[in-house]
Amino acid sequence: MSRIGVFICHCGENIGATVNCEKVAKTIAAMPGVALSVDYKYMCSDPGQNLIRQAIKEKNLTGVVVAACSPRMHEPTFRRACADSGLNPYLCEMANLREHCSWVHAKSGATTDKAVDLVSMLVEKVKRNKPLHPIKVPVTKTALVIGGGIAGIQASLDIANAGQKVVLVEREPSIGGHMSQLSETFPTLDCSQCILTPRMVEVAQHPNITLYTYSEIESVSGFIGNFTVRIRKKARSIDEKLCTGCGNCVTACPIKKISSEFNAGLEMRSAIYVPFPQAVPNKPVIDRTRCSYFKSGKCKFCETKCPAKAIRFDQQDEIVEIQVGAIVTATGFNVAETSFFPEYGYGKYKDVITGLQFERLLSASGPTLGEVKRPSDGKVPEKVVFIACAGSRDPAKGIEYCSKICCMYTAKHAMLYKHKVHNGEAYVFYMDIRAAGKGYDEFVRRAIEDDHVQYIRGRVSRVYERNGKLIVKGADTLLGAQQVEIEADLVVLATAGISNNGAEELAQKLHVSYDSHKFFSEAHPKLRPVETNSAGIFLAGACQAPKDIPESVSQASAAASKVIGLFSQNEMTREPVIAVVNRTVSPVFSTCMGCFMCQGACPYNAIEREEIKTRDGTLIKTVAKVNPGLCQGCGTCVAFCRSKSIDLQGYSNEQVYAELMELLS
Amino acid sequence: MKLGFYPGCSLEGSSREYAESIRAIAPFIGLELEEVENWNCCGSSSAHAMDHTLSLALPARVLAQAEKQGLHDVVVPCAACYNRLASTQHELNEDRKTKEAVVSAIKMPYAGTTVVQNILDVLEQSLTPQVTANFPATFPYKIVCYYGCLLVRPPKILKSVRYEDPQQMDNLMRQIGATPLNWGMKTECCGAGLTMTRTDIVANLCGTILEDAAERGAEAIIVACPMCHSNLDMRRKDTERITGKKFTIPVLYITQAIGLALGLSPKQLGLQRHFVNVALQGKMKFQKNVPVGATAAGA
Amino acid sequence: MENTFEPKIVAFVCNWCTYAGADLTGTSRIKYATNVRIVRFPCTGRIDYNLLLKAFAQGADGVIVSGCHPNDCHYTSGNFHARRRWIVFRQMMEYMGFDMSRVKFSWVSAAEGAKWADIVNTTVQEIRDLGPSKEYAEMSRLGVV
Amino acid sequence: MQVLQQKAKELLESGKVQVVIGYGEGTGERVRPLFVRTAEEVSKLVWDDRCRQNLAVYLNKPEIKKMGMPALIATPVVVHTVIQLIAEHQLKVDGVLTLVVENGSVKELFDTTSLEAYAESHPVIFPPFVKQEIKTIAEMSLHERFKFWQDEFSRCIKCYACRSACPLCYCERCITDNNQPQWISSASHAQGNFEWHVNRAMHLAGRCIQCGSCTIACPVGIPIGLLTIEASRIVGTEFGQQPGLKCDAVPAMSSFKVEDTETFIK
Amino acid sequence: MSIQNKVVTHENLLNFLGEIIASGKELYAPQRKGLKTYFHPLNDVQTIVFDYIQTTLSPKSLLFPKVERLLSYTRDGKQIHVTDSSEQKQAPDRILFGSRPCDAAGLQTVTEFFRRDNPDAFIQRRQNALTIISVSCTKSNEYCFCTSVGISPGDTTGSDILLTPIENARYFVEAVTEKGSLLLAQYEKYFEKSEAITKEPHLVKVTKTFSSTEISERLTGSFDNPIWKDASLRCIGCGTCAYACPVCSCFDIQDEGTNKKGDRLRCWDSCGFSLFTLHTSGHNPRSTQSERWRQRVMHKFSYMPEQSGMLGCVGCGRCSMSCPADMNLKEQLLEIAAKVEDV
Repeated sequence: MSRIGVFICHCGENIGATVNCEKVAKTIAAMPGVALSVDYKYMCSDPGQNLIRQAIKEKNLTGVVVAACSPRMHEPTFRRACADSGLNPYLCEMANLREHCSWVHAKSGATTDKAVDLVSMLVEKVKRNKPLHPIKVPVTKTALVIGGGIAGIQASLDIANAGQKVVLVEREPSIGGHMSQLSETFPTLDCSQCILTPRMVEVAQHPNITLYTYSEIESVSGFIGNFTVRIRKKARSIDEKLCTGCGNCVTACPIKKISSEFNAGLEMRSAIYVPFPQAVPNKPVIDRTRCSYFKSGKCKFCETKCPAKAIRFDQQDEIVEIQVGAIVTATGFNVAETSFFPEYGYGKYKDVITGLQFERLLSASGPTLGEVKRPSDGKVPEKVVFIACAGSRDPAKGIEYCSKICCMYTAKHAMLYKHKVHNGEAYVFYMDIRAAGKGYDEFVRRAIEDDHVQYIRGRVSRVYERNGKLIVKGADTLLGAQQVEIEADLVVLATAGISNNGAEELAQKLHVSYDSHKFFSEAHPKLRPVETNSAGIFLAGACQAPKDIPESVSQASAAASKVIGLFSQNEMTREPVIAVVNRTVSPVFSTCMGCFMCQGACPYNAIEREEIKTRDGTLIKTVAKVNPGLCQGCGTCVAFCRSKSIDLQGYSNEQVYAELMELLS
Repeated sequence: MKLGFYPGCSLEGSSREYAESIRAIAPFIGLELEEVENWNCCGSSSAHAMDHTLSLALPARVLAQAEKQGLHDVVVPCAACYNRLASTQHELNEDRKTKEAVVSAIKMPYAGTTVVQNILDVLEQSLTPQVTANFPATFPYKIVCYYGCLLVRPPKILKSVRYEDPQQMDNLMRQIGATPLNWGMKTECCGAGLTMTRTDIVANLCGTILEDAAERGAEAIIVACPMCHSNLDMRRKDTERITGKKFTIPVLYITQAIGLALGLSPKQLGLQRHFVNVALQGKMKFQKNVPVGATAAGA
Repeated sequence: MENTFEPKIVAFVCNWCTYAGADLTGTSRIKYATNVRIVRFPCTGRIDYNLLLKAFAQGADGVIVSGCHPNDCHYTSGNFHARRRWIVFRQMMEYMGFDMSRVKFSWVSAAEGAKWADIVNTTVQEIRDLGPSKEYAEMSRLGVV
Repeated sequence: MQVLQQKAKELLESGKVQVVIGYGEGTGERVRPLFVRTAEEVSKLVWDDRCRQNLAVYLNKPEIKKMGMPALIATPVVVHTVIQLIAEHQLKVDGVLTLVVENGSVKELFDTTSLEAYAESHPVIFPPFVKQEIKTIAEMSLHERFKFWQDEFSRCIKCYACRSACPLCYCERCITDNNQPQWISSASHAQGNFEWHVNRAMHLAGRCIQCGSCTIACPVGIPIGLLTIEASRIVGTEFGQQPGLKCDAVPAMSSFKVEDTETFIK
Repeated sequence: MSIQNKVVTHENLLNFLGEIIASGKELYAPQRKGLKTYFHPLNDVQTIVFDYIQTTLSPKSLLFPKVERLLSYTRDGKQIHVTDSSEQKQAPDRILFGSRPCDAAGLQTVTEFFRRDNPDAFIQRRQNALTIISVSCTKSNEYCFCTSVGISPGDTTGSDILLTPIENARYFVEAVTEKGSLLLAQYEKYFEKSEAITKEPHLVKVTKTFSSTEISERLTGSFDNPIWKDASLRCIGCGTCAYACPVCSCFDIQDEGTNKKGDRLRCWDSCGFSLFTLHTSGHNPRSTQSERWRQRVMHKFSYMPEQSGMLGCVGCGRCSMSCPADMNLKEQLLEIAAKVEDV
């Protein structure tokens, strides 16, 4: 026979004003199984909670019902009080007499009757509660970071510095991401190489970080704390241990005509190349699609020239399988190509370039060693027109969002251009300047006032080439939409920030949801910005949406702190409100018939198949099994199951049925 | 290839030479044109300014007429008519209610099966390399192709590719020996309908186009739309008066250029109707004593 | 006071949206009829249609089923499964002659406190007009000698 | 008939199958399920339009499973049933050899493609009397329908012949046998009968192949097949999904489309 | 009291029954519903059906209903109030018309069955208030085998009055029991006196196919005989045969209720169900269908005769007629008689 303690709270006047608490306590006392039914002014106060603790000990209660405010408010408080005195916290339930009764009804008999009903409902439920214990899921204390840009680097360093193991996987031959392509960074104009390269070296040398560059994620399976990841280490055709990075092979390579991805197509590279001087690891890679040995079997110049004999033409891709406890996706973003814009010549004009290409022109290690020269004829442009919002905020082009960073880097480009070409004229066509960061607006004001960059508020309708000049036709809306025509030498488009190629395939491998622009979706935009709907997988940087370096770094540290939090204990504990498939003795073993409709319905892929075999291995039946690590306790499968073989702890069929019967009898 | 032919008002009026040149070159490039019987005005710009259903009913009646005649494909040389007919067909296919209203208005069965052909598409299909190979002459001039607006817009409905920098006319001209120049003004506005009410605007816009073409060294501007031709050619006096600049560059329909390459006489192509004298520097290389029309019969 | 019929109504609600919405109705002190008793579920996906049958067999006069708006579900798809289930159940019950106008379905988010009060009041009024649900409850006892 | 017997003989003798599940002569005019295991018994196999009971119900019976690889003589609806059972992981594709009689010859359906092709080309057609019954009920008012079904259910004795005859009702412990909580009163009073038939219809929504075995099996002649036909009609019209056509089909009721539309949720 | 012999014309019979209805007594008679006939309360004599062989379900439910309330309780606070339905004194008077001799014999067996050890008040009370007017069989079908189980188409056991249809639409009336003759006395006017008439010529000939005693002997040793496996291959384990049978009397007690009120119900149950013998431990002594089919046959033809001398079957053939898998009991019994050698 259950011995339940019922505690009716007055909540000062909030409940007592309209509900006759004494009458409720008296009526409930008569219920079978109720050992104690008292009312008290403030149940959540210390004396109130002590009342519960003493009652549990004195009356050795088997269940507690606290009739007070909303369980969303104080359920943890009262459950902790019960746990303190040895009663399993999940044997304590709350009846919501305040928000759902006293506050919303006038003082009347009906209100008190409703209160009695609500409390008796919970008493019947508690009679059928089972003691539950938080689920313990072992956690592998290694983190996987996908993407070696600044976000990936920051997250890896934070986690590694917290003493945990990290595996960093980067698709390109070197880490660094887009930041390594930048010249200087707003708003402080410190050179990106100076602040990034030390971090890259720190990653390469950090004892806790295993770095896989020129590698991709092949497959991800498992769940939070227990992911199995298979990484494809693409063959570099180099023996990394022997190679000293001397670079002879690069100079020897006869194939020079490959457009360099790092220099955004403004410069050529050879078939065997190191993406950029400060690359980490500073080892070359053979681009097998263009290397003539791989295409026609001839050449091998690099092999002859290599002093360390490190060239390995027969090297094969390698699949590495690792166990990780958490995954941070930091795969970054991309910028739209100029060919994306019909009105600016479909990418036909050489001197219409993207912001990233202009960065390479400004960069000291760039194709023009930092001097601003036109890609077409190498001349120093006298007039440069920067077009902001090229593609962004343009529903007709399918990109309705703002890419957030273009206003700032356009101002930077104009400022740096004026520093390098004093008598040059810089024009910026903009719609609105979005410089909301710390020191951002001052930076833009400096560009306008000190460096005399001409900001024209209006859109550019067309750019076309006329005898060597680029005619930029636009409008100046602040001068009454007057037509403006500038004969520019160079046009820089601040093109839209779009998702990185391959983002969709990676999201599908990780079972992470993504939006229509293929940016990864965060669990909650405001409250869980660095988590995803899949437990144990976190987001950092521009893979979630275009953002600048300060934000990417702070997101990276946030994601890292989530991982470090997860790894702080050996086992991860989770609310035991999960579904369980019943098990009985042989020969039935479980009433589940293995139709697996539940498996299809589970949004968290938490339902697996368990094969029940005899000792000699013959299969008896395949039944469903819930993975406690993944199940979030929504209960959809429980209402689905035709044979009622699966039940939800905390909201079991019996409890819910009893609540309803009590309400209506 | 048998095609329906819908001239529209301008090809019977101010741009008669466009129709004459089409009819002249048709047999040489394997086209057999059958005019749509008792066709009516396509409604052009005035109709849809006043009454939307009327602006749909007029072109719908033309299409219904073509269907009655069993013409599956109908070529519509004038860009404005082409735009009206294609847009109407598209809208009626999309919206069942309007279609019923229009069908009851024109009191004729309308299935919307006719394919409205753009003149450039037709020329592209018929001017195959084998056909142009035995053209008696060439059109060896540096030219710029001016597409205007209605030939390529709205891109979704007319399914036009590279609507900012079209290449169809350039390719056609290249096939008959011309050298099309890379030109930014292909789809720049010529002022279109403002020619009557705001001639000054048309003059300025056309002025920029003509000036840019001349500066590039183009010897002629090739067009495929009566409105573009009238603004660039017929308005030449006003353009020169208002801009204060002299422009001698001639404006030719693409069909006239093809006609010249076929060795047809300027008279047959209606060149004499132009306001700007088509005084090309006689570089036309003729293969001597080749009777006109003889080669085409063999094509 | 003429004894108006006071219907007995049960509400099956999801914890993350409608239950929180009802909490908001409370904190905003919006008054509504006392006839409804709320039963809490983690998600609308957890609400079993058999509960509806049992409620009416035990003499309930009306039932409200409410949960998160589409795409709001805390568990991403619980409400979609529930919607599909109710589409079939509703038509099935009407095919068997059960008057489904006594069952109200709604989406109430955690921010729609006023909407919850409004749903309760209108439902109570509608069920009061329909009168007590005698037909099904009486039917339930037939057949026992 | 002979063609079928010949095929059964071949299969048994070649050892390809160990038992042929078909129809044999029964009492009076009736036919009864027959389990032929030796070549001699094939002569007892019968095949004519009296053979309507869905024999797929025997595929999961332990006694039959022990016999080894079965061949199942199938009417079109039985082929749909086999596909649906495969889709619900109750049957392996190579766990049964389905035999269909098509214009005088016997075809073996042994893999997903042959099964699905046959199912695609043989949709379910209701016998005229069923169409008539569907029509009469559709024309009834809500109250008349309640009266009609209450009257029919009053004869139900909860013998569960409908459940046992249905190949898709394969649960070892049915929801009716679940007593904590007792979702469906097991007594056959009006409430117990109503709750049972609602649950049977809901459990077969989007799964029922409409083979009519339940109506045939009901000893007191309640037209219960109409309930599952209606349930599948609702799923068909609302979600456009038909059971028994694809071996890898995702059951309609355990999936959803974001764009499912309804008018009653305010 | 010697059996008084009477004769009644068909027309008078209907008036007799009509008057009983008019007197307010409940009268159950066979009536048509779709293709099947059922015992249903009669309110218009025209709806009585005469040309049937057996009704779909047996009249057993008049004594042993499919759902019966044994007791009900209500609770108010700590107070619990129980009303025991068995203390109800009188059951309403009821008359069953149109039962066949095998049905009547079946009712007799059920009454005997519930009278053993501690008699069942419910069944006993209903039996006292029930008057059974049976009609002998003039037709039979391939399912009937009453003669093989010691009953005949004109048997009077279990009936209060037995009518045997004779020529020109008249019935030969035998008042078998005191209750029967009392009823006849009440409605004297409809019945004319007549001397004894031999019934045989009017009755249908049902050939005796096996001897039940021989079957019982054969069965005693055949518990582990393999024939049960093949015999029950096609049985799908539903409860139709048990519920249609006039003799089957197994029942299950179901408590339905909440904290405040509830009932204890007695409902039919069938040994054919797989969960009939499931133990709470999970063990099921009769887990396969062949064991359950064996239990059904052995109980009726071996265990009952041993324990109470009564056969558990009256040969009405309802179980075979309503079985979805055509498990023909007569055929099975003949097989047993043939295959199982003598003990």
